[in-house]
Amino acid sequence: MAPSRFSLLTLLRQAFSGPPDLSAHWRSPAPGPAYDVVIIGAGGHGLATAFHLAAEHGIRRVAVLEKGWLGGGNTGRNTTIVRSNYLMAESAALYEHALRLWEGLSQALNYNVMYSPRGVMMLAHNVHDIAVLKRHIYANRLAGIDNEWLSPAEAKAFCPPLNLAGGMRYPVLGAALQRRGGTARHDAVAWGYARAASALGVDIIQNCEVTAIDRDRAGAVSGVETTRGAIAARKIGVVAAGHTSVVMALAGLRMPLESYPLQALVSEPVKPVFPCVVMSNTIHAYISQSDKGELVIGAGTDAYVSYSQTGGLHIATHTLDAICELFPMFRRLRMLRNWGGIVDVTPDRSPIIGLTPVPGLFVNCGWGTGGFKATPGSGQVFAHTIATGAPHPINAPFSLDRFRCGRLIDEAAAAAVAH
Amino acid sequence: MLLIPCPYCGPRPEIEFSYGGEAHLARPRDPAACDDAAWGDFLYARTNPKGIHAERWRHAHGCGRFFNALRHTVSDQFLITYRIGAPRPEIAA
Amino acid sequence: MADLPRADPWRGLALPQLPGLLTLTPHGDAARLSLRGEAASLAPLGAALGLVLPTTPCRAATSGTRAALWLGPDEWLILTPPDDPVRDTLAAAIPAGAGALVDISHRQAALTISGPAATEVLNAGCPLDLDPCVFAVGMCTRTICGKASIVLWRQAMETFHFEVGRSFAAYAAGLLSAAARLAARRAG
Amino acid sequence: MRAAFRMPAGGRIARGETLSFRFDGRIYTGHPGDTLASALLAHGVHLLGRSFKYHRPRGVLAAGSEEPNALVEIDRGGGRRTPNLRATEVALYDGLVARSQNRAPALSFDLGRINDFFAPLLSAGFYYKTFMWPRRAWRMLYEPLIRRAAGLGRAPEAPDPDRYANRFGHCDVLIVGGGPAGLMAALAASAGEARVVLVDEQAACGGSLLDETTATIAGQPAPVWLAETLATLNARATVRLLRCATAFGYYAENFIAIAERVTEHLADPDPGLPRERLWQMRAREVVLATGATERPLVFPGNDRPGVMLAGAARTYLNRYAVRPGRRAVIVTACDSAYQAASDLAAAGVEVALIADLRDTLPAVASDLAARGIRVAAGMTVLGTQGGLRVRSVAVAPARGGASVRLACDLVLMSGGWTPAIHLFSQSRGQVRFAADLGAFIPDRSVQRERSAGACRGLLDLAETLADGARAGAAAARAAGFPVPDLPRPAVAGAITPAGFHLGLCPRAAATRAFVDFQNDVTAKDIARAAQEGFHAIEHVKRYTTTGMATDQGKTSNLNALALVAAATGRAIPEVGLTSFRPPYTPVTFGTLAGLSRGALFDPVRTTPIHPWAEARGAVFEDVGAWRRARYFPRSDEDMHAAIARECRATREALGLLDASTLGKIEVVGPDAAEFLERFYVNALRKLGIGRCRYGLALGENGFVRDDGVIGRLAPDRFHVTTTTGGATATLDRMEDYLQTEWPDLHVWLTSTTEHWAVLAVQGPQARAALAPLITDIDLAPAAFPPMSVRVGHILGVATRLFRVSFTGELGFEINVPADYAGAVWEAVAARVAACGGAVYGTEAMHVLRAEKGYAIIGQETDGTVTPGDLGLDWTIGKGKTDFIGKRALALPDLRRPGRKQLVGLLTTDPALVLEEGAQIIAGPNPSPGSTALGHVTSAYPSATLGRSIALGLVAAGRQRLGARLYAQTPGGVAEVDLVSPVFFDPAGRRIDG
Repeated sequence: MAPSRFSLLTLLRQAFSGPPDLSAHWRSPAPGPAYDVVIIGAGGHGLATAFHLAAEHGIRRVAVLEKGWLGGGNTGRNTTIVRSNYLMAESAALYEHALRLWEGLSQALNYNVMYSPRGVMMLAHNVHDIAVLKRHIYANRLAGIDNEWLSPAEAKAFCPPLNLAGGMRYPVLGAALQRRGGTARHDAVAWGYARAASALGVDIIQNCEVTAIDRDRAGAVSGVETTRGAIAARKIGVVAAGHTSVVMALAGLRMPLESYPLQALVSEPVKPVFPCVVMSNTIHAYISQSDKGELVIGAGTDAYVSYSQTGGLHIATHTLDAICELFPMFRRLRMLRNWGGIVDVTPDRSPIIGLTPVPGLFVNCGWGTGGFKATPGSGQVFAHTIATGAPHPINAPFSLDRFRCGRLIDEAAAAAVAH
Repeated sequence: MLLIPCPYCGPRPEIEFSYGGEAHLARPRDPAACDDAAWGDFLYARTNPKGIHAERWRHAHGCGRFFNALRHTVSDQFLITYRIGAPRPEIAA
Repeated sequence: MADLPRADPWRGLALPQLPGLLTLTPHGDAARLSLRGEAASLAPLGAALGLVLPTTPCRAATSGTRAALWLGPDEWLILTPPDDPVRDTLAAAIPAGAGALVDISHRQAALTISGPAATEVLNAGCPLDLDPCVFAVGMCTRTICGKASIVLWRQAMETFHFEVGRSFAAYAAGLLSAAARLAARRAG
Repeated sequence: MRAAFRMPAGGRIARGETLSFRFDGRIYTGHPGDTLASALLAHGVHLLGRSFKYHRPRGVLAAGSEEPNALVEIDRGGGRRTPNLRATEVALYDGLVARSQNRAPALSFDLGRINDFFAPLLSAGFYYKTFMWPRRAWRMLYEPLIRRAAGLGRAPEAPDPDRYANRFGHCDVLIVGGGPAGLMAALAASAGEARVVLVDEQAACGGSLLDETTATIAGQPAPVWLAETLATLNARATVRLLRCATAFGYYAENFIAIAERVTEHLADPDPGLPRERLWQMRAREVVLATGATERPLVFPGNDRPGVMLAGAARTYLNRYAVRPGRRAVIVTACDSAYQAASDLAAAGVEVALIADLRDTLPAVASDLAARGIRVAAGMTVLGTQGGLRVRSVAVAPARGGASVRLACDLVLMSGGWTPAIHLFSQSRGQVRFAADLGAFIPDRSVQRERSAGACRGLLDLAETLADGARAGAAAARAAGFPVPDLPRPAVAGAITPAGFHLGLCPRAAATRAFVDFQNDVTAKDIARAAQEGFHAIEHVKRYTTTGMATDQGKTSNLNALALVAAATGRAIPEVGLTSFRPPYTPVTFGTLAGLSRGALFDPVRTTPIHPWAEARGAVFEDVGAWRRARYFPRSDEDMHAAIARECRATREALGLLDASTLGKIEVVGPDAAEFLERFYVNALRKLGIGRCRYGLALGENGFVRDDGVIGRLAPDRFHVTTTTGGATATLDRMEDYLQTEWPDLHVWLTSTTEHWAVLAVQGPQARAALAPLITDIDLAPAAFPPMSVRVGHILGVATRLFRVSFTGELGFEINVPADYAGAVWEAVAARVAACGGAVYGTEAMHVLRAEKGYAIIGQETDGTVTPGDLGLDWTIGKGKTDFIGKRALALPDLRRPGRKQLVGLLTTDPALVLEEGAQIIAGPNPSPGSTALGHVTSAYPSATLGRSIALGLVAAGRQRLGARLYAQTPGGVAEVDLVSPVFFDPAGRRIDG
């Protein structure tokens, strides 16, 4: 169907094809006494895990425990970038797995997550950047992942606001473009998974903080204590993002994680002006435009470990001077909201998805600044890991013990690319 | 921007400092004597507490000295700073 | 020493001047020494300079054209005229193994910034409280100016000695010029 | 055009001067002191904008920064176009050009209005449930349509020519808000020596006092008291008044961000002035006197142009001398609306009815009744009628009974007042719900802060003034400045705004009863969200977008909370409060970026040789913050020709490179050798004086971090070089270990990177070229062997001369003090030319070292590479028990066979130059998803070898030497043979020169 053939009326006819359903998106049950699996953390990853446990592995006695409101952590605070053009084979496999799921997620969940493959463009500002990005492109090509090199002129054509004027401190020497990359509506991802999981029998229990992890004589997990009572379970999956260290400490584990505030901000809404996602790792700028019209801008993390969801002003100002340098016409736009999330960062900037030394305790964490894009894939492989007791081939390399044998997956060091 | 009490220069703005991560992780005297697990834990395992954190800071754009601090990771307030090598002070949350 | 002329790092850089408000003067052929070590053992060196090495944080001691700036508990910046013979005797004044003296004369470029607008211009990039009650005459410190690391020493109420890494001179000149341009005109 | 609604007298406008301005092309007039909103209202223009979703006609609701409706675009020309500005905040100047937004083709006739009729479709959350089929339609069809519909104003298309400034500030007492409480706080706090800063977002200080005509303070009319107070404050040297300045962010340790609008109100600003200035203010003590915002009532059609907050009407009347209408109906649950009614009536506006939602009328009602104004209790409002302007309003008894339609062109409403706790909440203070106000107020402060006046729920003027004085004095004392208590000023003639109503008006329908005006969120949307299971207020906010518009929900948040509470059968405190985030009002990107643009965005570091290279037409590249000469093309040369010539000259005769950016560290002290022994993998303890050694530094994870040359000048003194990029990090790591791990070592570090400029003289003629310039160093091979260092003079300048080579040729690196480097360079360059050599740049440097198989940190390494991977195991000191990274080298994965190792790669086509980053694969036709054996790290055409060369990291590369593999090319793959990485002079004889 050629878009041009659609009129507003056909749009409306389309719209009516699914009459609005006004029932509650998810049940809000009281905690049951026992479940087959307890997931700690009702963010996108936790809810996706629960959904796949129920949908693929037939494990429906699942509780997802959330100390606040579902999707209220990093799922609802990130800059919604989706891409899979990672350098390391292990990372690329994981994120590409997720990207393929993104492509059909709205239909799979019968919930419009507004996945919008508008293209993710990474800018090169110096000779070293060019080599790094081309290494990505070649590695991705080999892995069957789309990623292509654009000349400055091609980059400008793809993203007209780009500043190619001479005398720039950081000239644009080219760009790597993943056309299938883009954005999605972050809240809708949490809500869509919650709705679908709840429909399959998963209990989503909000305002329920885990205060202890119970162990049996053998040391295996036997359940959790919560602010809403004790819950028995032989399998516990921790998907607590920035609070993973806190939860794992309940099981006596010290994790290779540090939690940092990560800031993001949006401008006032304006008419469509920015067609894609642009990332510049050299000057730390990430920008796209939401369907509502806000420019969505990712800033950096604060330097220090913190659980406060407010970072320093200098982090935001540093990001905005970079944005204004790349896009000088945005200088007069105004920052509408600036917020922070708590990201859990591993030493090699790659996630941990798998088993722990405690029998029955599984963990999915360490996504750092890049977890949102992995949500569907992360949930699916983590569900597999919990259901079968062994990692899926895709998440096998992301084991906790890699930090003891030295088999790091150092995307950051290798690519000098934030993610 | 935090205001960090440098034990030498007094309270100074955060951008003058560099963060040194968790404190009291002394490098083993004889690394060869550590097994892989112990070494991995020394390198990578962190307390990462939600609460009082013992951490290292360096007044990089000031006096250049490293020092330890106890800071609450929710309020980000500094409770006390102390010399590198000194034991962690007892302090109520 | 050398037959060759010494280049001025500020040459060719526009430095702002605001009559009655702000004067920037390149601080020519300074000789700079980085002194590091335990203060207790370094008294002889101070004596050789004709001053007492400051041990109070962020304080400078001067003796005529010589100055010793406290930069850290084991670090001082020694400033002398380029041809000051004392420089050849200083190393010998350090007890064996008690410290390090390194010639960094060419590492930094210095300006004298003076005038009623000096603090306002500096505060465009420097986050310190430069109120004379807080950063008093005679105080000095390493700090930040914009995206450069600097050494700042208040020599008089409205006079600052400003040092920046040699390769940052152009940046510093640009930043101070921009700040001065704005300080020049007070908004209505 | 005549301003028909302007009063003949009164107000705070300068009538003497007339300003003309344009709105949607039409010319109007106003006066200094007007806002765009007041000037338009003076002309009877109420229709100022269109709403976000339904494109409903919208007018002016408020008079300040809380305005949700009246957003306009201001165009100052030359790229100075700003969208989404509030007409209520835009100070009028002569020639101002404003346009309405989000309408087509015209504000009065907007096709987007059709959305309103499809409101059922576009209700909250609708998007999530449809637009999913067919699968590609979202991206291809629906999203583009929705995006086009969304957004308010247009982003500017041209780069912003304006300047912005930054200022770090400090004070003892910062007072936010220049209303009655803030002014009293300033008076009290500045009675001593304390440095006091008073920040107010408006052009004039005074806050609610600017609207005050009836009240007296300390026996004087409020305006007189205000003028005298400001005069007193201005006279105090310790006080700084920041007007047009919005404190928008409250961060840790009393760090307050303030956006000061410097030229926005000027018709023809001095181009040298910044448009705005960011103040980053650190305050010992803070007084928040941010006032309160009036709440709308929620009923159908409460958004029509002509429906206004009662307090705003009073502002327009008293401050701007503008009658907001001819015939007003007032619906209120708060006493303050009576003051508005009284002032309007006095100004000749007919007040048709005051409909009070409360059952019992306040005392003040009788005064108005006495003046013949109809006042009714126990009423409600069911809706308004009208097109582009309200024509009538339907009111009825709250408990049932017939409704009546009252014709009017103005409906004033008041649902009570909401304390502005945004900054307090940002400071992480704890709030509590005050049932008597129907609002949240500050409870417990976390930082050194105190709230005063209306922002903590004290709405009575006398109370507010006294509270401000108390807070100001307390703040000054807490900051260490003794000040006396100020006497409590007597107040008369002011009405205390008691009473409120939250949520939907009784009997009113929820449809088109707007809560969030700008985002078109109705009471029905919120009820529906609750019905769909969104009970957490954050969920409701995100699902309906209430409170997420550019007004940040200043007028809507509490009504939204109340509606959720009602829909879920909970009390408001149980529903909770959405967190307040910076900024309080939107802040210009440019203001936040400040001075940091162009050359000031990031320092460009250059060496003392830079001017020479520039004069010779060098092509530069950025290496970290440094700008280095990449090559020196002659007029007829392209890049490759230039580099080939530079390489050939160096191999055949002589080359000269500016290597000044190399990091340099002077390591001094009795334990210096011991320290370096621990820091580097190499054996350095026994390094002879005058000798050098290549040094390799690892991280504790065993991976290569940096390398360089370590020269021993004396038993206790070393000259250590690092990579250009690794200079700072290496020095920092050294300090870290010395200060925190090995404090027992007596070693001191000093960076000399910028003190020493470095001239690398490389090639067979090196000795001959330098000999005439250096008198006191014996350059003879026996006296000055490779990997040694001498101290002497070149052209009379003190030098540290290293005999080192990064090219494989006979080579020297001349270290001279930076200020002399230019002159020395000129002389050496002349000698080089005389010897048939050439100056070369970083690109030739890369080629020359690659021909020798020398790895470059950051090119051959990427943070995952061990010394063994690089074939540098030989550098590791034999029998060393420990060094940084040694333990990790014993980890299983770092000893794993099959790790990627550095090899040479020769394409079977000698003309083909591979691309760096190309993957190495076993076969010509890799199946998708197959993994690589490695990748190309460096690739160049080599003039010396007359063919292309490449280096790469390949799994078990050293075992595969001689094997034929494949490397990716832009079009496909190319055959490559694995060879030793040393392409040139494998025996290494040339270094001996």
